[in-house]
Amino acid sequence: MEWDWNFVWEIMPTLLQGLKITLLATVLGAAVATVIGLVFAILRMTAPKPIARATGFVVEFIRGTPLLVQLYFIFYVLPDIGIRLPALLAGVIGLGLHYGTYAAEVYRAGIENVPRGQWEAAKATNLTGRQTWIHVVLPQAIPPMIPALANYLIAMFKETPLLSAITVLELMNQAKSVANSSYRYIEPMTLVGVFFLIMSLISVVFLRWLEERYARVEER
Amino acid sequence: MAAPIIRIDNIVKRYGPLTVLDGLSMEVLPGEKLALIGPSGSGKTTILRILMTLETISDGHIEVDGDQLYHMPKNGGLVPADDRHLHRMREKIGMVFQHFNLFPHKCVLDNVTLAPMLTKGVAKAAAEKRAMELLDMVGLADKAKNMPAQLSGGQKQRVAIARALALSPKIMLFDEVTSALDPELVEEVLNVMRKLASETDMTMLLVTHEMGFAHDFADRILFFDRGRIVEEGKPDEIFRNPRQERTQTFLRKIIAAGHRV
Amino acid sequence: MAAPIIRIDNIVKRYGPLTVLDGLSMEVLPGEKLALIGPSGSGKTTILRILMTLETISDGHIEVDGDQLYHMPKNGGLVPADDRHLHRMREKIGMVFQHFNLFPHKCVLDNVTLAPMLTKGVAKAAAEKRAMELLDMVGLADKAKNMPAQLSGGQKQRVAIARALALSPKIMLFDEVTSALDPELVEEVLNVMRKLASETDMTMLLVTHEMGFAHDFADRILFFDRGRIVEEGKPDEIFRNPRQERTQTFLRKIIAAGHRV
Amino acid sequence: MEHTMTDWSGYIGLILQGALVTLQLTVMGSALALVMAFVAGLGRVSRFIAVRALATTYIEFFRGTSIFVQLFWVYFVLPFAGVTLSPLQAGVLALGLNVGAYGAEVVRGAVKAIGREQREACIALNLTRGQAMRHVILPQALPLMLPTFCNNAIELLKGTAVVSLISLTDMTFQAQVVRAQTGNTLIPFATILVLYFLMALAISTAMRWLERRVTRGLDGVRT
Amino acid sequence: DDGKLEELKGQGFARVAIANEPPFTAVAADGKVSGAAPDVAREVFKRLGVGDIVASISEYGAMIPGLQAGRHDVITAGLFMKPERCAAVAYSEPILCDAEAFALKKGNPLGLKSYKDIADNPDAKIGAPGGGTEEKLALEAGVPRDRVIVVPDGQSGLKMLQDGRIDVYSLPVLSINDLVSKANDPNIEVVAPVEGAPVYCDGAAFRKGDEALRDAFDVELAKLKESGEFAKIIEPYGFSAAAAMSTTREKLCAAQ
Ligand SMILES: Nc1ncnc2c1ncn2[C@@H]1O[C@H](COP(=O)(O)OP(=O)(O)OP(=O)(O)O)[C@@H](O)[C@H]1O
Ligand SMILES: Nc1ncnc2c1ncn2[C@@H]1O[C@H](COP(=O)(O)OP(=O)(O)OP(=O)(O)O)[C@@H](O)[C@H]1O
Ligand SMILES: [Mg+2]
Ligand SMILES: [Mg+2]
Repeated sequence: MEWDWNFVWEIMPTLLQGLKITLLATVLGAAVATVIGLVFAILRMTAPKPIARATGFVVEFIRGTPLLVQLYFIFYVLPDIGIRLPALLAGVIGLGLHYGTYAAEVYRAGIENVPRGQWEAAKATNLTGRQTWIHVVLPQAIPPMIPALANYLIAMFKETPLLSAITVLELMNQAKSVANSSYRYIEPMTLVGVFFLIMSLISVVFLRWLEERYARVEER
Repeated sequence: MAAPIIRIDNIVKRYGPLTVLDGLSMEVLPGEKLALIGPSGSGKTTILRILMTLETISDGHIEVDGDQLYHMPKNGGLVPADDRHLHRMREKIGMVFQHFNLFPHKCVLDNVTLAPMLTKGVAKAAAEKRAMELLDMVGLADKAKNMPAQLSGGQKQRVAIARALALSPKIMLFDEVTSALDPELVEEVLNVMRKLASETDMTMLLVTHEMGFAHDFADRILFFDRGRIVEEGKPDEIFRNPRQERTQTFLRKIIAAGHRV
Repeated sequence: MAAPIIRIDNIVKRYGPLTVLDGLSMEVLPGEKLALIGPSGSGKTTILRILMTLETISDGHIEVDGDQLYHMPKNGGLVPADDRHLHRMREKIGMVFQHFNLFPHKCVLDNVTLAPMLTKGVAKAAAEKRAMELLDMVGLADKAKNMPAQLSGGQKQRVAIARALALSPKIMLFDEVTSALDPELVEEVLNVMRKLASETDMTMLLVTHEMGFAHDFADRILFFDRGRIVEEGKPDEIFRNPRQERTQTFLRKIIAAGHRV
Repeated sequence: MEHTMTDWSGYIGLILQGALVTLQLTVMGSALALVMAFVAGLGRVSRFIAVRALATTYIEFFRGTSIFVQLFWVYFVLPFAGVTLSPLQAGVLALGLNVGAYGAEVVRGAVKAIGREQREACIALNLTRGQAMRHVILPQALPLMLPTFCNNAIELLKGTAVVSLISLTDMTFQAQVVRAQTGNTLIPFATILVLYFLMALAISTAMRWLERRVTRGLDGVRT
Repeated sequence: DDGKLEELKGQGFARVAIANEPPFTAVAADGKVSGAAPDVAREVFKRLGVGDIVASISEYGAMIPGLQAGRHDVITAGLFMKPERCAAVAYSEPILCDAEAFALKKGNPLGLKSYKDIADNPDAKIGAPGGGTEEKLALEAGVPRDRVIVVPDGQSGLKMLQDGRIDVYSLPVLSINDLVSKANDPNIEVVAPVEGAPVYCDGAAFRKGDEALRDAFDVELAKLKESGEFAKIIEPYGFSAAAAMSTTREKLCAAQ
């Protein structure tokens, strides 16, 4: 099989269409993960014991099982109990839930990394619990989290091909569809690899920048 | 003689199996300057942290300025204090830590104004005016807009003192406030504390390994060992004629290590 | 008079735009005990680190025991030293750090025997015998099987000294070896160093803020400021009659902070 | 659905066969990943620029392109270059190389985290770089790596689900087969969810045990 | 030359790609692979002197690349012959023939009888396997891409139909019948055959270059057809032997 540049230009628009959906799913998934992660983290750290433990179990369960199977579940099993989500929405929820469990760990680590002395200084200056969170802990906890969260954003981006299992026409699915109807596989699949590599190299630069920007908070 | 401002009655502090304070009692008079000295691990920090309500106590009672610290009256009896009670009691007490614990994301001025504005509802302008006075007092008025990371250790600690003073507590607790500092920077902090001791009638409790400073600063010295007060008295008594053997050994070692008394 | 064992010739050390050592020259005689004192940031640590080849130098030459440290002869000229040359030169020098830097995953005995066994191929039994002698010398023979985490700071530092001695270097460098210790523990380390100074003819360079100890320990004191040697002389001269204004101010501050001279 | 007497015990047996394949992939993939993690991770901190560049290229390439594309290449494109691997080999290779790239960063991070002070102590004791790495740095870095390695192993376990792309009869694939044959979605998928979770649990339990072993004696050093 | 056949004889088995789609393929609870396509392949190979087949289930999309990459020796999966495919692989003579069918909601609310009907109804969404014949037929009839949903497998397609995510699910008649009978859902009905859609036949697909093996296969296949064995194998699964025997590769590959 030989590489055919004409074919490459022919399929480019279709693949770019797929890339658009991939990016959309990533952005929406990230938004869901950010919020759900915070909910998980707060439940685990502050809720009454039984709820905290139950949340812990759910988080561990989601983290321990493949996203692919979870997507099947959301898309094909949930309708049995009357929840019928459009494919993209189901995908976004799946991604969000799965990566939310990772985000929760980042939040927890970020908050635990605020030195105990800061909590104590807040107490010694008689701040209330709420004031301590808002004025002392979160402003210090969030910036160092940002690179780690961005890391998961990139990981999520690379897992979007799973959405093809639930009929979302993202990049990988478009490529497969193109390949199937033309019986040429190497070009579309290689292009997908190249797209991923380009996006990921861009994001590496972006990450370095984030890390530098936010790692300096302490020394400022 | 005035009534004690702090009355510690038979308190016990345990960490798991380890008993750190074992039925400790002591009293502090209003305006008194007290130095707590003793070997490492003897419980000096613990007693300050308990007074600042950073720990809980396993047993006993503490009265601060006429009110119970860890308890509050209810239906004629005493019950464990709730958050509101603790919050009210903490108004009377301020603390300066060994590692400063400044808020690194806020400038010097904001470090000092944050608590008055949030806990006492002081207006921003008033809080900043008072903060500038205090920063001036500790010699750092020109650093008001700096971030803590831009300061030397000694400067940080002076800001921390100003921050604690901004709430005008009746009692100030100092836990080894110079021991994380380069030797050259120790003096600037001690100077601020000398000024504070001579110019205000605040009650002060000081934990230190600077025997010379303890001697000059304190009205009374408490020597701790293994969670108990082994010996107490005026500085001259303790340093020149310690009665207890434990105190003698401790002081001998400290002196041999090159500290002036 | 014997030839110098260390000859530092006009070295320059820069960190980016910052020049830390600016054309420093000095000589050390075999067996000499030298104390380096001076304010924070003056370059004391830097010079020790350079001698230990933990840094590179920006310019200048250093001769140790007759050989160039950072250069080696090649084709009649001098070229930058390669790893093998540095490896050979490091045999002559040992260093003890402020934070001990023991290997936390190895027991005390293994900490001491590791380097002799690996770098000199000493047999295990012989290395252990020598290690036990050294541990005995620093008073820790009974802790040989303990892990570093189970030791106090003073004990850790004594192990670190034994570890450095195990390689029998001609020159020992000590960088503020007591300043990370609780005051009570300082003395046990200084005692070991006193013994070392009096019993061996090793050349020793000591950076310290313990003026009293520097006075007793050193044959000669170098006072550093901003990367230069401002003043040098016998301990009594420096401490009793410092000629330079900078030295006087420094010593005054240190003394005010409660250190004995 | 009740009209056929579905032989569930038989179909669950099929899923268990798939579980065995998943297990094989996980174990062998982890082994390869571990080797690659150390090779590339130490390569990243090498003082030779060529070695560093090689390691960096490997890491960025495998972290950058998606595992799907990598599997596709290993399975469908590599044969054109004359390398034909069995599905299991292809799966192990792709997963191992992919996860190894992530592991390499863990190794590098842990080695770096064993701070300057320990390195300097090694120089002062005149150890060579190799000796320092082997006797001082790695033994301390290992406990730091383990928790992340545990996560990576679980990621790899989950990644095995995508090998159904290359017709490897892993657990997810078998569940699909059972689903097609029985017309039932819930039972096969619920079964494999539980199985995956149990395997993940086994990995983290084993890692915790290992962690306790390698950190013995270090207690109280790292705060 | 017969190198490939000798090679298969030597190793004693042929590697066959099959689909996860009854009744073309069936997997028993004990894991044994049967179904019309593998059964025929097994029998022909046996006669060729290749003792057994090793069947591996594959996605439709992965079959041809797998064949090209030498992962399988042959595909027997209901991969219908079409001119473009004939260009990509070397087909045997026809084996399994089937028309296209629709599964849709009881009463066919949108009145869909052909791919053209779907194209004309802007609300109608069709599900079909990615890269399959049905997807292509729908696209060729003018159904826009965003109304042709690529469905990973039969059960998923049926489920999506039941859940109202698609209005039509299109597969060969026998596949649809098998799916619908397994689902036993009174709300689903079948339209078969689809109007205007041709009858398609699959063949065993070999790699380009393995024509010798393909020819040998054809010889034994023809004998099998003649003896009546062929009908015995495929008719229990619902396929018509007569249909396969009434057409040829040449016709099917030329058809447009
Ligand atoms: N959070 C804790 N958990 C367990 N033990 C603790 C804790 N905090 C303190 N301790 C123990 O309590 C004892 C007293 O500690 P404390 O910090 O009060 O001593 P100290 O007199 O301040 O010593 P130093 O001079 O070293 O600061 C010590 O044995 C210490 O190990
Ligand atoms: N790695 C480095 N990068 C940049 N600057 C450095 C570095 N190490 C040291 N310096 C700077 O070099 C100067 C000299 O430092 P050095 O540690 O030698 O001082 P010192 O005399 O040992 O001080 P101290 O008494 O505080 O230990 C300081 O200004 C310091 O900030
Ligand atoms: Mg203390
Ligand atoms: Mg220094």
